Amino acid sequence: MRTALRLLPAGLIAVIALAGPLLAPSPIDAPVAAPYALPGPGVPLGADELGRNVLSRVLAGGRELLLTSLVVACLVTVAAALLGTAAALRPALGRIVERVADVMILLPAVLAVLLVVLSWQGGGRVALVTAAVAVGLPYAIRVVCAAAAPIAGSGYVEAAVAGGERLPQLVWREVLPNLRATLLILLGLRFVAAVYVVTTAAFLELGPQPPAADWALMVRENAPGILLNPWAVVVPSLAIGVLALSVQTAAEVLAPRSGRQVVARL
Amino acid sequence: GSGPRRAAAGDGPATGPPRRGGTLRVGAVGKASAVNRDPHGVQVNDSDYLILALAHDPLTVPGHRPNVVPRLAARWESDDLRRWRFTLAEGATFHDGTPVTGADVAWSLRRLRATPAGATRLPGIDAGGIKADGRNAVILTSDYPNSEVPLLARLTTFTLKEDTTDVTRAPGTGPFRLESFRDGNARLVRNDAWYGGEPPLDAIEVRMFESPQAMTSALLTGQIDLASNVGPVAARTAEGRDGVQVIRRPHDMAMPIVMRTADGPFADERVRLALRLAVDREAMVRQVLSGYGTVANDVLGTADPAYATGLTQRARDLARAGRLLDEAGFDRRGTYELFTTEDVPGLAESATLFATQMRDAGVNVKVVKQESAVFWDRTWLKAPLYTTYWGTNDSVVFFAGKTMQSGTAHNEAAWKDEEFDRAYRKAVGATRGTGRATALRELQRVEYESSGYLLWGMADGIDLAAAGVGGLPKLPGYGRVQLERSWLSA
Amino acid sequence: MAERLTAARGPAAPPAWRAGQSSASGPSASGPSASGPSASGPSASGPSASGPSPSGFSASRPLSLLLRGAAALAQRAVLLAVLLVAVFAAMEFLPGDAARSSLDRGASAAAVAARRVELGLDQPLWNRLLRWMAGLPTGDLGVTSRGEQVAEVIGRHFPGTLLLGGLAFAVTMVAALALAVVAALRPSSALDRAISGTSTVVAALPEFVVASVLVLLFALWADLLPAVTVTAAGGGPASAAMLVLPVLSLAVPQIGWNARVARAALADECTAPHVEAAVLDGLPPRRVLLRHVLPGSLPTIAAGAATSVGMLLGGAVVVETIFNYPGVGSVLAGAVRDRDTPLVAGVVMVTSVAILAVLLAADLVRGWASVRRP
Amino acid sequence: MTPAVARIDELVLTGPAGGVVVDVPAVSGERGAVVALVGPSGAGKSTALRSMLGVLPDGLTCRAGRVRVLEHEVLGLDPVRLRRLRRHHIALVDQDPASRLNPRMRVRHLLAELAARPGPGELRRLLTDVCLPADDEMLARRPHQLSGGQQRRLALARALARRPDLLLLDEPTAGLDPSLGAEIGLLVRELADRHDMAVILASHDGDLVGRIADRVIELRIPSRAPVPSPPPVAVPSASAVPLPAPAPPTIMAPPPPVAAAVPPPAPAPTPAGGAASRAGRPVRAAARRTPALIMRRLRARTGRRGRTILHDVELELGAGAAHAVIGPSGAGKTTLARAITGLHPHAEGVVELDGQPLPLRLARRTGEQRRLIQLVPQDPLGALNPVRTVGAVLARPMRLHRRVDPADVPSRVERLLADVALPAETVTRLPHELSGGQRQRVALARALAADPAVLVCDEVTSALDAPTAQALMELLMRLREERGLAVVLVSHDLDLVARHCDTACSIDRGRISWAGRAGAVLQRG
Ligand SMILES: Nc1ncnc2c1ncn2[C@@H]1O[C@H](COP(=O)(O)OP(=O)(O)OP(=O)(O)O)[C@@H](O)[C@H]1O
Ligand SMILES: Nc1ncnc2c1ncn2[C@@H]1O[C@H](COP(=O)(O)OP(=O)(O)OP(=O)(O)O)[C@@H](O)[C@H]1O
Ligand SMILES: [Mg+2]
Ligand SMILES: [Mg+2]
Ligand code: NI
Repeated sequence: MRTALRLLPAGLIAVIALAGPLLAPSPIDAPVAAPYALPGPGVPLGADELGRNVLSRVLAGGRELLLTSLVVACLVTVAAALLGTAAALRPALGRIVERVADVMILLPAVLAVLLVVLSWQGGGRVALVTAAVAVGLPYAIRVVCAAAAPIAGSGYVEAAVAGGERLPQLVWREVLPNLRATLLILLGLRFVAAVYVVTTAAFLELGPQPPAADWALMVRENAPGILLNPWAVVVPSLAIGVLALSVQTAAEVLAPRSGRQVVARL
Repeated sequence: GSGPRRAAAGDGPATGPPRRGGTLRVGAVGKASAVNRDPHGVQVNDSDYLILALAHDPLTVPGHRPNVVPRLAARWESDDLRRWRFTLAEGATFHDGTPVTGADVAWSLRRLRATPAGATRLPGIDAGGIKADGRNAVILTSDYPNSEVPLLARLTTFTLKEDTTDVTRAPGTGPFRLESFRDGNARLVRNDAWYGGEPPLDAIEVRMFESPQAMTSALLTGQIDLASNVGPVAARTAEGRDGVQVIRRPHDMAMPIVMRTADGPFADERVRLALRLAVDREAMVRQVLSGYGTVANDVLGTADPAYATGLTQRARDLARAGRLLDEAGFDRRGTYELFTTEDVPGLAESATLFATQMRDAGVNVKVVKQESAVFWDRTWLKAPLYTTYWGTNDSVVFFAGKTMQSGTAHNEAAWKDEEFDRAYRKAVGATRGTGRATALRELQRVEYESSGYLLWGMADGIDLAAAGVGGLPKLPGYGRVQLERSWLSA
Repeated sequence: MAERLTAARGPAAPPAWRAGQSSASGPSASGPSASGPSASGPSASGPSASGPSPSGFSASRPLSLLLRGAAALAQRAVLLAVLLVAVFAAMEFLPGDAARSSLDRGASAAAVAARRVELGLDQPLWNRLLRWMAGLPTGDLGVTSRGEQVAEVIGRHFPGTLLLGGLAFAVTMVAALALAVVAALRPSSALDRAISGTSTVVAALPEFVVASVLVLLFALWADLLPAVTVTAAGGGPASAAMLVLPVLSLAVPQIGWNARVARAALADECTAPHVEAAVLDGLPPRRVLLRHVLPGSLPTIAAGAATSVGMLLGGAVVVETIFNYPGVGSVLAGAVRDRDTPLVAGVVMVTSVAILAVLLAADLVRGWASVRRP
Repeated sequence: MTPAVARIDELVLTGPAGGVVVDVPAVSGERGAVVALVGPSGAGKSTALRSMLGVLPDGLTCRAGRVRVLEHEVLGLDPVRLRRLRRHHIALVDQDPASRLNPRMRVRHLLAELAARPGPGELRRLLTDVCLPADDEMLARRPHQLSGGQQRRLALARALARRPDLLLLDEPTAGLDPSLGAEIGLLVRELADRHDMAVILASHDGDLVGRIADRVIELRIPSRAPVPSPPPVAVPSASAVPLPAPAPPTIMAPPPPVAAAVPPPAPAPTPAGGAASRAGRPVRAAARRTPALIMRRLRARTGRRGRTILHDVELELGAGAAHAVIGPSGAGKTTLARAITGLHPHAEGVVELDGQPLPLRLARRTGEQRRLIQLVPQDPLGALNPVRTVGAVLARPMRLHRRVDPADVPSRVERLLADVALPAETVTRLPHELSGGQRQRVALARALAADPAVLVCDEVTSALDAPTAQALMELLMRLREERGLAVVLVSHDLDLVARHCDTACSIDRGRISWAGRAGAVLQRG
């Protein structure tokens, strides 16, 4: 019951994101008011750069973003969790993984996204997802690696090694379950970061193309008019934030509770 | 529609006689990575051009009517439209006091001609065709009769001393003298000895801004006095604020849609006409430009005194557009990509709205936004449907020669039309008079009927200024840099 | 109660707690002697009771540290080289080239070709790369497509970014740690939830939204702070107040991100038995947090911080543009747009060095905090 | 009589299912008195001690609980006062000190942060009190650079550092050799006598309890949770060892304060001779074959260029044989055990298993080689993954090494639990929900689940009461007989060693100082 309650906001935002296009009061690409008109009758959130209904576009703009970013976030988190812990367990492998990751951290995101998406002509969403994963992975690996290092040195991992466990089992059974909090946060943050990359791609004219409504794209397109109609920027931004928040809560609620809790209040 | 209200009533331009003195802080857009201080180089940055234009003089400058007025060249004449003689202004000197000679001008023009884009800047004029004529004149010889040579001498015909090596520190001839320069920001002080008469301002400080938004914020918080070319969104933001004037310079920018005529889905003249009839020009101006613009009629060069006002203004006629498409056998099931880029504000938006409007005519247009470098490399001059823009509103003939006559390298729509070419040749080859007027009318009629351009409107140039600034330029395009008569009230 | 204790065992109490017992041998043949040698040095020599121990691990320490440092540096240099090769290749991949973008759009094909030759773009990639790299040791980073010395361009712009990024980084770390610690002190309280929620949402806000809102609030409405940066004659911002908004815009999303990471790392570490022990020992919460929880979660926090540096420098591109801040971020954006490979590579190189330094620091923190078994 | 510093009037905890898990009888401790809690493993000794700090195991519900410490009702005391109480007046030395010492802090800081007057002199005094060398090198070490016994003593020193009014000791002598245990006993007695502390300790070390306790309180496992008796083992005499009959809480008469003068009560009825004769058979059986495990010139260092902590140790062990390793704390027993298992990274020498040379680095050993030698580590809490249930922990080696038909795994797990005398419901527990002795047995069961050829036990009975320890030994005996399991038993419990092992060696400062028949260890003193 309490679980259901905590999941409610996440469910709600997911429903809005997925079914939003059906709820939109007016078509997403037809101008209905002056550009950047302030909220008024018929346009509760005002109008965007072309005078289109911000509410309609907000309702319509979550689906693609939600799905793309979710896929990216999950891929990055899972891959980083596996690679990062493996790296922590096997110093030799770890050095290679970390050095590769380091190189990629140094590469500015803009350049990385450009490279992947432009060299993969016609890759579309897949190319974007690939780029986002490539950009996000090194960061995530570093965090996981750092978090896993103390556990890799713990007595129970040693015992498992002595018991004959191989790397995959060590990763999967011994280390990962102990990184629950860090991994869940990572998932949420990777989601946010994925949104970021999608926005960056939009910045490079590589992401969703107009007139598609997309929260990330809206934030960017309407930025010049933020002083005229702040809602056109703030609402999609908040939608992204709330979405990230609910992804996070959902992950926390749904993931199995295990392990000892914080034993005593500090 | 909801047209823009006029500039805030209480804060009109400063009135009264020009006052001498004061330092004007001007903002201009520019990228730190693209700063270029060579007067004959490629000026991507507004800020660089502004600085150069204040410190150096071109031979001629844009005007209202006529659209070419004297500057360093006091007058010009030609008998055959091939051999043009430009006489320099009386008393023109460099900032170091030495007089400007015909040799200096000729050397500078040859230097300009030798740059990679020289051939398009001075079309038809070879280095050999540039000669000093006495102490204070220069002669330009064109390969063909060209009445537009004075017009070509606008903008970048900056004069340096003969055999200058360090162009960034070379003295100019302009109304202001460069005092300091750093990273695109400059301070210029009055040139008391300027041949055009002493400018009222003591000094001008040019500040480079990465984006129009930053520039607008700076103006609104009083960090600068003049923000040049900020765009309609900034204008609306500034409207109604105390102490800010909004200056509109009509016919500043053309953002036509190019339909490829040589081949592809738009090769049929009827299809092109259909699209021109399907677009809702009023809505485009209202939504894309926030009303800061005027409806146009598919002919480029709207600010030209010779612009054909006689042609009927096209308006939306979906029924006729549909009929035309049917006649042409246009495939309405196909999806047509409209390429665009975000180089200038409003360009991508115009494409988006255009695509929406085309749906009403049953044409599926899909907007593809491209990064600037990709756009210019892959799309421009090649794609069947794309947006383009021309920032300086030059003359009808200029556009015809540069982008439409069959021989030009920059024929954006790959348009070839015998009739048009003939009219063009007649127009450039004709001296002022009725022959030229008829040719120009003919040229614009053909362009109106069958060129590859869909010009739905013209964007206003918009500057913001603090209330106390007077004498600001009103001309479109690069006319905005003429700050030598501006002044500050106390 | 403590007072009473102190009184009872005041200076009057015998100084040695186990008075008289330490010398008693009694039945304990192995008492002190059993533990004595275990502490003595490399001794095969016998039961030397105590004294300084010239054991291996303390003697060669400085030298091995130095060697390790050198090795780490060399490794980083190789990384950097790999990256630069990647950047060169990446730029090659992109459509368009510097020749075209440094010319008017009207330039003819012949002019473009001539310009390509002039910029050396007609040379194969490897040639250009090697030539560029050969100049590195002398500090020659090549020439931009507009003919300026890359090193000069960067020299003019990088200090600004370093200042901006450094300040933002400092603000980020202080704020994020403070928030995480405050939240961790009261786990699953309303405050904890509020901090976690806000930081997630804030982390999702793009810099330019934060920047625009800040400008709106503090510059346009309240008129407290300058909206944009005006460059002083020296090249830096004209006043310190001009730094406030850019630093905040950069830091706010990163604070959100780091607060989350730090909070999670603290939560994971809080489950460790030794933390429980510290709590049961009655140590003050702050001490438990700082001495027992934080060191264990420091590697994760440091990793988060290290990744933040990359994002801060990335965010600088946007923030510098919005605030017109004179920095290298806007140069990079323009250079990518113009396909100006030497400039891009140069900027990437200096930012990489900055990032690498922080990554190295993060690695050191991890090495320090990791517990290696004997 | 002085008023009680601490008293538990009642403490009844119930499990999730509602059954009573812990039922602590009345306990009280006064200044100057040493009170001992005894009872079988899992009876609630540790729980009782921890309750005096105001903590109850999470997952259990408190049905009735009244615990007063220094005029404070500690259960539900407000956090600030509770903290102050813990900081200044109560100190607990936990049962598994290894995991409870911050691995990133040096001895110096571990002591100083709790010391009432943290000066260098005080720190040294503390170390001397617990028989640790009081030199700078020791102060600069981190917990993982200490042996198990040293860690325990460090934890004790930490507790003493704040000079508490109430000292709670959970198995203070577990893992310490007898003489050191006696030394610690003396220290505890003296703390009570001279410093007027109230000491409550939980211990299964009858010797210690007999010598120092003023009062003994026996806890028992609530009847709801009967401990399965170990299944009848093949050796007939083994079944004769009865499990302790639950006895009512007894308060014994306080023994005279000079504890050392009292002869230790004989803990087990079995005569030592019987054990020797039983142990005789496997030795003879093994002698015919090549020895299962051979070690030659085994050396170990603390680091690649570190100090040598094992010098040329030699060992030979036949299949089915049991070899004991004894020696003072910090001698190198654990290091030896770990080196055999391949866990000590800086070891050199020769190890052979069944005539095959065995790499000394674990990474070079094959899965099968790893299975064949299993270690039960000294710190069971640290060696059990905090998020995996007992059931999962035990089932894993069976599945991993495919020694058991997958369908049979659950039943085998159940059998294994019964073997080590743990109730079947333990399968769903997590490590921190177990008592110290239960954890130790889980760790043993895990090692056995792999069906090894050589079992290396590092202090496996240190947290167990004598009958349970006895039962475990019987189990090992049975396995030695049935499967030819060879056992290396690191222990300080000389009785146990004498009764259950064939041969023994003593390690001192990293060298074998003595080797011979196990029966002889008692005579050696
Ligand atoms: N990394 C290390 N650095 C320094 N000394 C170490 C290190 N590891 C172990 N030692 C020392 O090596 C000695 C042997 O340790 P070991 O754990 O083998 O002792 P033990 O015989 O098992 O003692 P106990 O009975 O107390 O468990 C101890 O004196 C210990 O302090
Ligand atoms: N969180 C928990 N959930 C369920 N049962 C628990 C929990 N914590 C402890 N127990 C159970 O409570 C009982 C008492 O545990 P406690 O640790 O007090 O035993 P003990 O007397 O110290 O035993 P030992 O001598 O083995 O250390 C055990 O049966 C244990 O399994
Ligand atoms: Mg216990
Ligand atoms: Mg040991
Ligand atoms: Ni007190």
